[in-house]
Amino acid sequence: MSEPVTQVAAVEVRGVDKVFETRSGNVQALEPIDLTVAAGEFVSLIGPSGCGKSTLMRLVADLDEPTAGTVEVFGKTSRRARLDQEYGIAFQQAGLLPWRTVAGNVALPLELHGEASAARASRIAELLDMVGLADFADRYPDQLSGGMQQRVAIARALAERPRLLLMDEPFGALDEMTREKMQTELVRISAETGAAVVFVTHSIPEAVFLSDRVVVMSPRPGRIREIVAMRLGAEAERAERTEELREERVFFDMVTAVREALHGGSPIGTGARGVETR
Amino acid sequence: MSEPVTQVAAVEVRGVDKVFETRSGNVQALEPIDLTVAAGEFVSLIGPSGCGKSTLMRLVADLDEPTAGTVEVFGKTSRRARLDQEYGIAFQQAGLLPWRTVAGNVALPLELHGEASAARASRIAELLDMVGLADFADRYPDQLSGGMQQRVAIARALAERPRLLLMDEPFGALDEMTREKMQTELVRISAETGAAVVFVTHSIPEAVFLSDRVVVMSPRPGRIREIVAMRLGAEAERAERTEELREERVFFDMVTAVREALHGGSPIGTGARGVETR
Amino acid sequence: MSAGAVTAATAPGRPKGMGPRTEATLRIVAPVAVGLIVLGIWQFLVSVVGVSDYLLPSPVSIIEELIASWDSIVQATLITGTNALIGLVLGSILGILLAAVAARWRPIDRMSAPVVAMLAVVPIVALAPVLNSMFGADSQFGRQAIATLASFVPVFLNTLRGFRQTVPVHRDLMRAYAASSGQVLRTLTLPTARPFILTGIRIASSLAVISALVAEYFGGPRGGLGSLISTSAASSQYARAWAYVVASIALGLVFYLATLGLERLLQRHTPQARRRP
Amino acid sequence: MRETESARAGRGASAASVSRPGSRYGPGGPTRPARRGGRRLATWLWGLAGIVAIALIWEVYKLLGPADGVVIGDARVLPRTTDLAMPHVWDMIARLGEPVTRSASAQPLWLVIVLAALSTLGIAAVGWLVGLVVGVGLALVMQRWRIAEWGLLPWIVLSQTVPLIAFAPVVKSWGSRVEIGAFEWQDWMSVALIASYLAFFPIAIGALKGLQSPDVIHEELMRSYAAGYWQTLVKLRFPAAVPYLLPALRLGAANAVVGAVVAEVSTGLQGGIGRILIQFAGQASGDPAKAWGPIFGAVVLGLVAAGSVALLGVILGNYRRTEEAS
Amino acid sequence: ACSASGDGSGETDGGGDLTPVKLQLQWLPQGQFAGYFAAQELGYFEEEGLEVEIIPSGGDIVPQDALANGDVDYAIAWVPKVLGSIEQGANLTDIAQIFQRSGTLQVSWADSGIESVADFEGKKIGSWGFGNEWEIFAAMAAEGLDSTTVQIITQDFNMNAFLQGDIDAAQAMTYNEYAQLLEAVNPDTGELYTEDDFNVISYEDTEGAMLQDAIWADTARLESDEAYQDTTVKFLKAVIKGWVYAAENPEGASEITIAAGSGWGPSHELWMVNETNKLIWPSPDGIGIIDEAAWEKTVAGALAAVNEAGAHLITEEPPATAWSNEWIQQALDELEGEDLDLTGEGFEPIDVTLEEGGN
Ligand SMILES: Nc1ncnc2c1ncn2[C@@H]1O[C@H](COP(=O)(O)OP(=O)(O)OP(=O)(O)O)[C@@H](O)[C@H]1O
Ligand SMILES: Nc1ncnc2c1ncn2[C@@H]1O[C@H](COP(=O)(O)OP(=O)(O)OP(=O)(O)O)[C@@H](O)[C@H]1O
Ligand SMILES: Cc1ncc(C[n+]2csc(CCO)c2C)c(N)n1
Ligand SMILES: [Mg+2]
Ligand SMILES: [Mg+2]
Repeated sequence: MSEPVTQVAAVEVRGVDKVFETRSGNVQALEPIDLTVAAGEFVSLIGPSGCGKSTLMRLVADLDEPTAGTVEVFGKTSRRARLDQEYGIAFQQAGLLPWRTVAGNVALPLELHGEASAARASRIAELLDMVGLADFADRYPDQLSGGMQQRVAIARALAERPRLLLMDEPFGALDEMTREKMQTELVRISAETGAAVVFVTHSIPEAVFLSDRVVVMSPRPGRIREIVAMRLGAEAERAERTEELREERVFFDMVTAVREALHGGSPIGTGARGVETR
Repeated sequence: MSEPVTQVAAVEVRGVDKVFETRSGNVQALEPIDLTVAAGEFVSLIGPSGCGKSTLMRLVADLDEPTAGTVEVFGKTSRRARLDQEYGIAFQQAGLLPWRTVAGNVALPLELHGEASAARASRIAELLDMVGLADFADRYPDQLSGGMQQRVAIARALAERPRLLLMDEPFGALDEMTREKMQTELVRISAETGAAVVFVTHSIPEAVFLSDRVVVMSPRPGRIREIVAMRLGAEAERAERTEELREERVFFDMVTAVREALHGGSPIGTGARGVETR
Repeated sequence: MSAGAVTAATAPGRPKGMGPRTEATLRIVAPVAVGLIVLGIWQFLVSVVGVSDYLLPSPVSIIEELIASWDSIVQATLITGTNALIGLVLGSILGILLAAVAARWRPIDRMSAPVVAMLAVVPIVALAPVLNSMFGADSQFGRQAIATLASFVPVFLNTLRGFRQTVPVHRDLMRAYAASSGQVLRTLTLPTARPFILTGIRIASSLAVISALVAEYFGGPRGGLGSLISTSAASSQYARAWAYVVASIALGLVFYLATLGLERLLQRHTPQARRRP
Repeated sequence: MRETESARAGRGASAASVSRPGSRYGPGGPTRPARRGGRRLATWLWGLAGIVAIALIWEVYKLLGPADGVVIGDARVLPRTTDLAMPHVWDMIARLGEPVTRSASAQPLWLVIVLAALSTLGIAAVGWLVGLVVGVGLALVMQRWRIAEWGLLPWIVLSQTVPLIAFAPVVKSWGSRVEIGAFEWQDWMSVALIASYLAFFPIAIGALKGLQSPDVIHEELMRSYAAGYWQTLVKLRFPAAVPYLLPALRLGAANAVVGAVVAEVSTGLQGGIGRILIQFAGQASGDPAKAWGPIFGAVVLGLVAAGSVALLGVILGNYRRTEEAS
Repeated sequence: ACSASGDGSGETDGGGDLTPVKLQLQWLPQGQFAGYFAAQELGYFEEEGLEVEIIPSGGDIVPQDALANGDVDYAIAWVPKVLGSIEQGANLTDIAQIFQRSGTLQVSWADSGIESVADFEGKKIGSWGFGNEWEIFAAMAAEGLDSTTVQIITQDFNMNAFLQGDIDAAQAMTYNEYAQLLEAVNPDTGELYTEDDFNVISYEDTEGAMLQDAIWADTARLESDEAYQDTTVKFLKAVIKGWVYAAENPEGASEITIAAGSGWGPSHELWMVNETNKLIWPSPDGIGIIDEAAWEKTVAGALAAVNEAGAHLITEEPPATAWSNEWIQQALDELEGEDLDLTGEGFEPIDVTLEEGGN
């Protein structure tokens, strides 16, 4: 929101690969990946289940370490960036602490980093206002709907005004109608804050609606198959992505473009009866 | 599959309403509803969360009783139809018994209804073949992916060759790509068996892709707002709905039609910051 | 919960850089090492520091005593073990049956709640003398009754919980299949409750042994581990008393492992946490 | 059992929990207080009915059953019905109102039992506290270092198969040697120590489970906040452990009482319920009803101890929200 | 706990610091120990410059071990049990044999036909265990009976097992369990049982008789610790005075015991004091003097006894240090001048009527 948009890339992934050691042998989750996310840019990762979207995001967040390659966040190592709280993160499950109120949950990162209590209170009010939950500050997560919980999680991720937001299928557990509403909210919020976003999703329309660029990944071992730039982004400011867009021709075209990138040239027909990819 | 398609309606819902008595007062889940599903017809129910889709389906299945009105299934009371096993049913959660193998799960209804063991075995083989899981008969549910589990649940629902299939968001828990695959499968299977289907979903593209008619319901108390007939159904035989359809103009048009029915004339804009409808 | 499930759920907690093989080894080595260290310190205290062997016999002298009175130890272990086994079996059966009844009829559930709560807190020492009076001091039945009561409580509570674990989707399914209540019990309720029942039985197993043993302190035929521990201790034969204690620990361990094994055997296909392929 | 399935909460599980019907965000709390009060009363009444039913069964069996009980083969499967074996319910109750002995200074039996129970309660409470400290301490160590869990947990489980009663005299004897400055080991401390031996076990197991219970997602959230071990402990692990700790503490309280009574019997400590338990058991031949008094006392004591911990659960209600929701 | 090593200033008449002393009883407070409570209550210990703490024991406390471990200064215990402990390594000395006779009975129903130890064969014989069973085995050994020829049933704290027929012959102390029988209601008559209802075998009349309540002291300290020696004599003097008081004032001693925490009713307590007196008095050589013949008989019995698990109580003669009349004699001598009946010549038991329930 207030941070000046610097020219250094928000995320710089270079030659990162990841191998998990398991009881049944090694799993190559990612093959060397290169990806740059500019400051303020909205990038979605899409791909079949198990292709390594979450893994890639976790490497950026320094929740896991790459087997090879480097990850930089705003020019720092990912570890440094984590310690400096350069990013905010949200997962598919809202992951609210059930014993804390809405306000308490949003306050958590601020508390942990020793924010003074007065500053905290005003920041929380601001955040809850931003996600439209000002009236629910004293509710407990179990008293909220799924969509409201996710909004709290997003507010929490934004609490420390990060310049980068990492979101792993944050709307995956919501029903489609709530989901569309949340997408619209997210567009507004990310425009307001000016943060870069790395957004993992399974939904093509979602990726299309939200992103400046959509990174399409191939099945395991995860590679980047194609990066589809959204013409939407070029034509219109992100904040202007409204509900009407969803019914426009250009939207369907982009959806089709991503669909085809995803199916990667292979015939789309009913592969049928086959085993799932995961 | 082998049943002759009779002329009596598969489902006949007349003036059905439903009030739940709860501790905090009565909840009017459905306002009087009328709906007829023809034999062999594929009808989707769509509507915001809490609008009573599941409730309506449960009334048809005689898992709950209507407060008023009547439900007939193939001309019988819903209770009689349940006792006669006139329908097969599948839920959002596959609801497999975790201690039974894939084959054991599919066998469950047959066992319960005293099917002889030899006949059972051949029927199970047939069903697993139909859902493409012939090689997984001895696996346990926890060894399957979500999509495979749902296929087992569908095979189970089909076990007794019902002329009516009730499905409550059967693909709700799957990721979008698996989901599309399952939709294609379901189109094939329902064409093969010729069963009528009542299909609850949140997803407009899903409803559009699958259905002959889409029943759009309004928020609580649930009413039928509009029934959108799919021109797709008129133009093409259901079995011919292929992947390509998803990228065709007519598909997007139908999606838009249902979207608009769903939003029910109210301005689509960013209602934003408001409380969820449920 | 089975240890296996714990591992699966908390696998990420495995110390960094430790392979699965190392983990398997350490899981065995670590407890053995702890045991050896304790034994070592004990022996050191007795033989080097010189804590009187009279009060705290050294591990070595206990082992000697174990060998010396092997026959009578086996005899005593069998007596106590039989009582505990009978108690465990009876208590488990009673617990499961009563839980089934309580799960079926709400009034029974609500009425049994305080009674079970009371049974859960009654000290065996309090009950032993009156049970001996009620059932006769000349048979093992009083002890078996105590072991039964002790086993009953965890089995009942866990089973009752297990009977309540059926998920709505399964119940709906059964109703959709027009399944009879017997069929529901057989195909749904019992299998769902099984892990809970088995957990209850496992918890009960140690309790059964310890209560059968403690009950021997309070009357009845002699010959079991409890009475021999007390007799040996009363005549200051502490090494022998400890040998009987060791036997009773072993007995408790056998019961625990047997029920754990039973659990593993019957639960081979319990869904584990979904492991990534 | 269950938590393992939800630990990795697949999309299915989480979606299910989100769309579960119910008054999750209705006004106020989950249920209205008046209703809740009414239900609590009903619970008590049913419970009372259960106890009355037991008393009735007792009396009916006593009336109809053979004096020497029902013997099948060698085993007496149903008890004797003599006054010696099964005193009348009303005799047991009436006895509570009478003085302990004919001695002029004798207090009524119930008062003696209450005083003894209070004394035992105090000792058990100390034992419980020690058990709490030790149990939670062990759990912390085991949670922090997996190797410690592997090394210690089997022994902790094994420790409960040790016939504690065999050690009461040893504990008492060792204790009597402890004398540090003005501090002198008292006999009641031996009893409290034995009580803590029984109490620590469920607490250690429950606390370990609880400390390990936070979802992976919450642990990673803390990591993403660069929160240290202690911060994670205070903000995440302890709160998340509450639903596991409470039943463990309740069990621990019941165990502490049982342990205290056993140890009192064993060491002959004066003043507690264990002491009058053996004393009155010795008088049961001539005064059968009297022996039941301390038994009831011990049961009530256990219930009071467990109940006080349940009270703790009410205070910590906010930490149990997930528990109530499921 | 090693507190008797006072600074020696604890003179008899010196009103200064009292020497702390711990005495371990072998059971809960009751008339069996009336003399000690009397000495306490009547200030006899204090007069000797001692501050005595009387420690009762419970189910599992072994008094001689508490003494051997140095937890206490003196302990009351049965001779055969301590002989076993001595063989295991305890270093203890019997310094005063308070009970001159065995008070153990084996009680059976009058019509049971069990009239002597020889009749035990094949019967269910009750015993408390905890080392109280050696007299039975010794008596049986004298009759040529092996301990495996009977079924030993552990009695709990009361006589119900006997009253309900689980046991053919129950172990009973004259002063306690026998009274419990006489306090119980006979369901056939609605009245209390009477002595006529029972056959009573007294071990005193058998080869199995063993010496019971004795005061034990730490042998090593007796040899080397002068303060302890001094305290021992003073302690014994006070104890003697206590027991003499109990002999002459059973009612008073009974009340003192009740006040000291015995849970028994007045009639039972009085019975117990009275019966205990009968085990002590008369003491021809003076109270507490160990009769060598009785000692030898105890040792012989202990050597002969084998329990049902095949274990021996002792396998060899106890050391000479196991008993000594030195201290009790000195105490008796010092009390000589005072007007005390130290031999119980004039002792007359009283008649006690037991009431229902021992209350
Ligand atoms: N901790 C782990 N140990 C072993 N294998 C792992 C681990 N985490 C992920 N994997 C494997 O790495 C691959 C990529 O997993 P990842 O979770 O990144 O996929 P994803 O694209 O996020 O899938 P989804 O869409 O289902 O969330 C998968 O095959 C997975 O099984
Ligand atoms: N057993 C019940 N008791 C009380 N209220 C109920 C019950 N079942 C459903 N309801 C209420 O009835 C309404 C309709 O619920 P229903 O489950 O049919 O909605 P739905 O359209 O299936 O929603 P979703 O899309 O979330 O599955 C909701 O408001 C719900 O809270
Ligand atoms: C359970 C039990 N019962 C009896 C005794 C032994 N005991 C100690 S004093 C005494 C005399 C009668 O009261 C007896 C028999 C014991 N130690 N434990
Ligand atoms: Mg993922
Ligand atoms: Mg629904």
